[in-house]
Amino acid sequence: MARVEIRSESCKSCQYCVKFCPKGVLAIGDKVNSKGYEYSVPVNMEACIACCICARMCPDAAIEVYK
Amino acid sequence: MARVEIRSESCKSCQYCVKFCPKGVLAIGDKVNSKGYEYSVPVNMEACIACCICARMCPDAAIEVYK
Amino acid sequence: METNLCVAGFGGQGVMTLGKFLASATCDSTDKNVTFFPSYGAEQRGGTANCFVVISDEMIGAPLGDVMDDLIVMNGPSLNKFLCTLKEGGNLFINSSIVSDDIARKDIKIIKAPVTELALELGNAKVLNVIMLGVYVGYTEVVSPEVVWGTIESKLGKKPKLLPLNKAAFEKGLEIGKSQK
Amino acid sequence: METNLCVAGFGGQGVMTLGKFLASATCDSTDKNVTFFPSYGAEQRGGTANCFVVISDEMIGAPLGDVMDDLIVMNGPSLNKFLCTLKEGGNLFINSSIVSDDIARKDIKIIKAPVTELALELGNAKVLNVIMLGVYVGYTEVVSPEVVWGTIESKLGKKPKLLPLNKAAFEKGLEIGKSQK
Amino acid sequence: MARVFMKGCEAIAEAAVRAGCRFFAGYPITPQNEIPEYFARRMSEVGGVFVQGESEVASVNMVYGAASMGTRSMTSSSSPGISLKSEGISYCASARIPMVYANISRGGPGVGSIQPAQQDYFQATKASGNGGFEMLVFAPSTVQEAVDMTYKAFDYADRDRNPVLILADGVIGTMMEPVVLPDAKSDEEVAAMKEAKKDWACVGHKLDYPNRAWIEPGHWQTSDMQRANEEAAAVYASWENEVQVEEYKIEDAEIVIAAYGISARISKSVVDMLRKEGIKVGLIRPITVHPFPYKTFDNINYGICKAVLDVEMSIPAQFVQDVSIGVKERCPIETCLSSGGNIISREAIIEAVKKINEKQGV
Amino acid sequence: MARVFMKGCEAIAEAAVRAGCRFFAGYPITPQNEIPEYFARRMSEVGGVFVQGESEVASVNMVYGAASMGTRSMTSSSSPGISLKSEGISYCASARIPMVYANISRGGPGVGSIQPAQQDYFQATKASGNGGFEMLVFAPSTVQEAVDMTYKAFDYADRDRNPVLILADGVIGTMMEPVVLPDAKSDEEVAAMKEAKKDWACVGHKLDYPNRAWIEPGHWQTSDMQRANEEAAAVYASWENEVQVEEYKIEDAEIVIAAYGISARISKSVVDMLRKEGIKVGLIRPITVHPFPYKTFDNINYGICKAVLDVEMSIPAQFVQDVSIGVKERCPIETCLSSGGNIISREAIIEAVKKINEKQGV
Amino acid sequence: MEKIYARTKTIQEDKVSGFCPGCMHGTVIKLIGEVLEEMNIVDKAACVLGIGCCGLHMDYIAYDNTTAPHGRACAVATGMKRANPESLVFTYQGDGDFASIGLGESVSAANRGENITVIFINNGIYGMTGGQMAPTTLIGMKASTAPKGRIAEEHGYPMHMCEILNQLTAPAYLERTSCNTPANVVKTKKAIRKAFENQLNGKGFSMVEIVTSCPTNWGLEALDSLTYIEEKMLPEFPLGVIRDK
Amino acid sequence: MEKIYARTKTIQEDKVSGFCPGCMHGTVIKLIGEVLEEMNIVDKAACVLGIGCCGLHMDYIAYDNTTAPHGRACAVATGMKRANPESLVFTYQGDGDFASIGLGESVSAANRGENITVIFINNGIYGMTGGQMAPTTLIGMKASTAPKGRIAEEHGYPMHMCEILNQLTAPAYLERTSCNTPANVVKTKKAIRKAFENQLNGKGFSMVEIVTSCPTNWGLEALDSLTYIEEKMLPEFPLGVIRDK
Ligand SMILES: Cc1ncc(C[n+]2csc(CCOP(=O)(O)OP(=O)(O)O)c2C)c(N)n1
Ligand SMILES: Cc1ncc(C[n+]2csc(CCOP(=O)(O)OP(=O)(O)O)c2C)c(N)n1
Ligand code: SF4
Ligand code: SF4
Ligand code: SF4
Ligand code: SF4
Ligand code: SF4
Ligand code: SF4
Ligand SMILES: [Mg+2]
Ligand SMILES: [Mg+2]
Repeated sequence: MARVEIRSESCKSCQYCVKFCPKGVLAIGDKVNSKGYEYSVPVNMEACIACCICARMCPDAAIEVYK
Repeated sequence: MARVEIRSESCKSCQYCVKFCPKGVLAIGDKVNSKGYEYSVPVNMEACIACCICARMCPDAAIEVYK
Repeated sequence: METNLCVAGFGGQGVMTLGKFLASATCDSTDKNVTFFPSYGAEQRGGTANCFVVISDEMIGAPLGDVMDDLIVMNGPSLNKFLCTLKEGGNLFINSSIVSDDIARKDIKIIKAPVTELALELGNAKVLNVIMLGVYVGYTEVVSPEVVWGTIESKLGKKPKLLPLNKAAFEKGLEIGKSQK
Repeated sequence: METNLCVAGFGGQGVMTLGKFLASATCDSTDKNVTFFPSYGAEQRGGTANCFVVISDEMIGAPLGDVMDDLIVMNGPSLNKFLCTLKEGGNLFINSSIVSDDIARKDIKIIKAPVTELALELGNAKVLNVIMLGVYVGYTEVVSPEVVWGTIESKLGKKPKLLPLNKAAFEKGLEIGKSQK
Repeated sequence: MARVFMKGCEAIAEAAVRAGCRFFAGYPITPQNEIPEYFARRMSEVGGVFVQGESEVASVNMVYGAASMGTRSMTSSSSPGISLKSEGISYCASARIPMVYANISRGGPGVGSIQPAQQDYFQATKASGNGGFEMLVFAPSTVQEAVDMTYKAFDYADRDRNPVLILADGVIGTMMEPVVLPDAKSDEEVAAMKEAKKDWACVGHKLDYPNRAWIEPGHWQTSDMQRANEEAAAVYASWENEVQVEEYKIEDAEIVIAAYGISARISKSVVDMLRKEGIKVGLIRPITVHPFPYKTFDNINYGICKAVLDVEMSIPAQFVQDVSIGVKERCPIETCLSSGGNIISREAIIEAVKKINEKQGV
Repeated sequence: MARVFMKGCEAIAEAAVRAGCRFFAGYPITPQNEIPEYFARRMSEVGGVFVQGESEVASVNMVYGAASMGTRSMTSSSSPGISLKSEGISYCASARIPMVYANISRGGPGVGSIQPAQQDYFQATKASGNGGFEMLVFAPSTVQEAVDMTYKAFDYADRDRNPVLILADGVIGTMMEPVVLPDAKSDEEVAAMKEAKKDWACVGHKLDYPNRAWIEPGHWQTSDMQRANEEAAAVYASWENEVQVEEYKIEDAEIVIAAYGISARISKSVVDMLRKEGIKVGLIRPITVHPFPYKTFDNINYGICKAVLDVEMSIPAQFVQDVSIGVKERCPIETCLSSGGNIISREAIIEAVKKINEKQGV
Repeated sequence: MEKIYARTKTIQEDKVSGFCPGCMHGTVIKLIGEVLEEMNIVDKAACVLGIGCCGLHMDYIAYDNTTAPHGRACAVATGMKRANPESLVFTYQGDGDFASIGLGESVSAANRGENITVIFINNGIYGMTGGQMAPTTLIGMKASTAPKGRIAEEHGYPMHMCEILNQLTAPAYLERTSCNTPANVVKTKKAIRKAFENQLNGKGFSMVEIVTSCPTNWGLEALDSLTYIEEKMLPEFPLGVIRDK
Repeated sequence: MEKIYARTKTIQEDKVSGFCPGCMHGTVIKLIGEVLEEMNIVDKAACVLGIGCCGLHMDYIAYDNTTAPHGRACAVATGMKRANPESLVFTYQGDGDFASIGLGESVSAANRGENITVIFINNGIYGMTGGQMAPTTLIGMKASTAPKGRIAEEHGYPMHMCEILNQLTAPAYLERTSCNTPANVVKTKKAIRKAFENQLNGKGFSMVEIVTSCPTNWGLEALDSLTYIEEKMLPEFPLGVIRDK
């Protein structure tokens, strides 16, 4: 059982997490944060294996991973 | 028949010409120029072969060579 | 007569371009004095971006006034920051797609246009600024729409493919602007 | 009372050291004010070198005066350059080994010492400055010879081998200086 | 003459090109990046050279080199970058090399802030490097003026064989406004200007010792150095007639604002606004900030003038020192200051004027 | 207290060591080479650090770094090298970093001449870099004074968190004279002085955002930048009480010489010489050249004073501008100048005084 | 559930960086913070920021820092480290800062073997000032001061700082990494750690050159910048350990 | 009798240089003059002098010259050459000038491949200012700012400028020569000629690094300085062509 948490206010919609997640857990959502960015959201959390790749790739330290 | 001419006023007594002359033509004399240097003089001009080594080595362009 | 306009929004919303098009058109078509003054932070993107356009019959003193006649607001934070600078009776042009806040001031005129949505409808999120420019020109008639369009046309000269889209955006804006007079 | 001394010669003749020994000895042994001021060109060697020593009971204004009480000249060019600065009645100390020129001025005292030759006689061309210092001190008694020697001794402290030679040089100079009073 | 709508930095660069500038070297720094960027695009069109130097130090020295060839040359920067150029500028002044440079100044000291300021006044007017040299320093308050000054600056530089400084600020540099551009010098004119310098420029001379070009930023002999400084001082003294200043409604002014550059422009509009309210305000605006128009302050009617108000975007105030030399205690001097990149506001000036008006009225 | 016979440069360096200076970085330049050379020998004896920087720019920034650690730090140079340090000095001022530096100035502008001069007056007192910051600037006229000022400078620097400049010249730097050296701070005192700065110094802090040391030579927000400048301006204003000046026989003076540094020393002896001839001369010698002792000029008896004679080793004259602000046209100002490495002579001063005396006597 | 990847505490909790979307300055700063935490040396750290976008985070890193004049970070770090050898002193500099205006300071500090660590961010462009040419700009790459792209004849070739410094005897460790893939991010972090360890062990000058992106001034979307790094930057700037002694 | 070795006309007839006895600055300046005369390009020459003892002859060379601020000769030369491409522009710089304060300007100009010639005089010391340490000072060699001699741990190692510049792509020609023997003098002259020819042929940056002496600050008699070059300098700075393209 694994989980990621994304601080939507920190996200800048670069999509690195989306691209590199090996399990397709993440996607850019359609909501916009206060800076005007459409932030990343988990769309398939069950698939998460807590590999931390998304978190490692995030330039804005927006992702934390739990297991 | 060869000859070197030394501008005594330019000479600074470094002895490079003396050291490198293959024929021992030159030596530091005992006269002092207006800057206080004991300048180089030919002491064995007959031996000169006009190889120009002395002139080439002279940092102060004090030597000219004739043949 | 001097008109002070402030255009404010996110970086990336074309705020500077909007102001530049307007100021440039004024220079091209009138004898008026006009200044355009951009205000940047150190960040290349993501910060707030705003610019000031002053149009005047006389010499322009401050290219950035303390009190605005007109204010174009493209996002929420800018509204908070600049609303207080709008003079009594001034015009507030607002991107109603993003700025949902109720506006407390009752002493101003409010012209709303959902330019983000409209741009998406036109098929390109980036033209929101051209729509808003249309709204502003349509409402204020500070310069003739033809001249403004001429300026847009010449600046886009190198990318003729973009012209139809921009034309549609500008006209859409004009329409909204005129309709709210 | 203020005494202005100029020491002038080639680089390499120990002109600066002469001046420094004298000034330093004065500082060590008296309550007088004393300054030593060196004057260099951009060249490291071969240029003219000169220095100024001022000894005074009062505050010293200019560490290099316009008018000299005493002048020590170690070579020809320096004589030409500085002779005119020597005041009427001043003392000219001259390295007679090198400076053969006749001295036209009759209003000054001339103390001659063939220090270059003497140094060579002593076996080391470099001590010519110490001989000249001896001459100067012996003649003027501006500081006691013992104190000057003490200073030389302490500065040469690291090279005790050189002491006997320098002692001989200094005494030789003193002797000449005293003899010409 | 058609007016075009241009950004201050770009207009300065275009004016330089039209004046015959054919060499520019510079290094990026906000808010003047558009100057090198403009030259980067433009120089190839006129057969000129643009080089992005590896630093400000390198850039100013590239200009020292290019101008030593007789080529009209320019560099620019903003506050901290100007400090780095100070040794090079001092060399140009010492070697009597004509060149033009612009400071699009920003908040300071240090790296400061990138927004417009007038914190470099003393540096610009008193000591743009070691050695006490002087320069003509022009302070534009509109883009048009920046254009005209830059264009003219090259003539002054050549005439005096001396650097000329355009002291602008971030507002002038980054704002756009309509300008009328001066005529471009023709290729022939540009060539002739270079040719005229060939006696002293390092463009090559026949083997003949006394005729070789020898550019000297210093002198071994103190007497030569003193003579060089005396000659330079004579040139500086000749600038008495170069002083430029705008006097605006000072005849009957009860309060006279003293300001330069962008502060003066804002102040001028304040004068008009306050006059409408019946407050008799005037303005003295030095156009050359060096030499400074001290004498203009004699034209103030001190019988009625309650105070001179120094308006500048610098804390601590600097310009005020020259103003006070001009005023000579004939009336009080008040200040209205902003700093750190905050553009002085009309409101603040109005408030400052009114405060004087009231206080002194009592 | 025993006097020792020392060269000015070495005495300055020794005074710094005794004041607790434990970091020096510098780059060779005549006539101040003996400062870095002295530190090179001396620092290892007291556990301090000497670095020969690769340039003046690097050196001043090494000092910026070392002083950011709370270590008493110093650099020095001569005229063109001082220009190169100007950005770094401006950073120190902006970031409020205490440090001390010395300019053993020489002829200028440019590379100038290596002999003593006073051509850097404006740079030292008005603009040692971009941004309008100010510093305490001390101008010694004897080696003893250079020692005492250097020793004290570190205290001022720490107190104000600001750079302090010792503005000397090649005479002070290269001459030897007897000095009495101040007591050396003990290792404990040196450690305590460093410890006292640990709140703001970058010596490391526990992971706790607001407590980390953050040294800021600029500010993103213009409001922060303005506030920083206002705070600095308040410090500068507090220096009113720091003004130091020597008045010498001015009560009855008919001619008052104004001079600083070596020129003042030479002038002082001229005063005595002329007094002996019955000419009533006096001297005003600013010891701090910034802040400048303007008010001292009020002490001149203008009823009898024929003229103030500005004596300085700079052409064009610079110091004279501050003198004239002090004199306020209450009497004429004449100048007696030399330049380019020519040390002003007593004869020239005497002649200048006599000229005034005669002319005005008629 | 246990937190297995936590946001580094060295970045202030409630702050968002001023970096553009996808800019790897953020990535590297995060890695630095993680290494400092893991090595438990946050309270020894003294960071010298160059001038450039790197400075955009100076107000929310939680360890001591100062900003050097543009290009002079290595000189400032030299002063800091020599004055306070107990500190872990590192610079964080862009390519304009380190390799153009600061080239003299950078190479000289490396040559002296200063016991400092340099984190050198090579994004091939001047980010903060808006896209001017850097010494590492690729041939053909457009820049605002090279409107036709970098031309070898006019501008010369991209500079390889690792290789240049490798000509010097003193440096202890020189490695070039990138942050364009998860594997490279891990390698970068290791390299930073190694460089810090070297300093603690008194080994002298260590540098990690990190090939990153500037999506904004490259005119690319963030994702496309990853491709650009892979296809253009890395062939010119090959990754790997250049020196490890 | 025919004059077969004449004093170069590029040195003023009646002047004696300010160099110390045996200083090879004189030798090199003579060689430069000879090459200019032989190539018949004296009237195209523009020499940029660095600051150092090299400047001691500026008032009696017969061709155009200027003095650059200390270290900035390559920047000044860049401006001169680009503004007036017909000129033969060369710098003449010492090791303090070229490799310490001017390191950034030197490497950057080389990297741009400026079509200039650098004559770089490596005498391992600051001559003019009286013997301070240079970047090329040998380990153990005493200097006034390194009273115990250069210590690797404190000062780093001597810098090899030819080898560093050889890391750059642009430079056309890099050779290290000396003037300590007649054969080396001949090679130095050839190298200078080649460097000038390269410039006339538009080949770009050429540098001749010449290992010379500073008898005065080395504290040696002139003749002994020759031995020192042979025994100490040349092992550290091996002679030869490093780059020729
Ligand atoms: C002395 C000086 N010159 C120029 C600048 C302007 N400046 C700020 S950042 C920068 C370049 C930044 O480029 P780089 O070092 O590559 O960092 P990046 O932004 O790409 O991360 C420049 C030139 C300055 N602040 N100071
Ligand atoms: C900006 C600046 N810094 C320092 C100096 C002082 N200076 C003159 S020559 C020199 C060093 C000369 O050494 P080098 O370049 O090796 O030449 P050399 O005398 O050995 O031939 C220095 C530091 C200066 N003139 N300008
Ligand atoms: S931890 Fe791994 S699997 Fe889970 S979301 Fe992140 S990248 Fe995907
Ligand atoms: S990597 Fe980070 S910033 Fe980028 S989209 Fe994902 S959460 Fe947002
Ligand atoms: S030319 Fe040759 S042989 Fe003749 S003196 Fe010179 S070195 Fe000797
Ligand atoms: S080489 Fe020249 S300077 Fe040296 S001794 Fe011979 S002639 Fe004299
Ligand atoms: S401009 Fe470039 S380097 Fe700077 S934050 Fe944006 S992407 Fe990063
Ligand atoms: S000091 Fe050294 S480099 Fe300078 S002239 Fe003398 S020997 Fe040559
Ligand atoms: Mg970059
Ligand atoms: Mg050297």
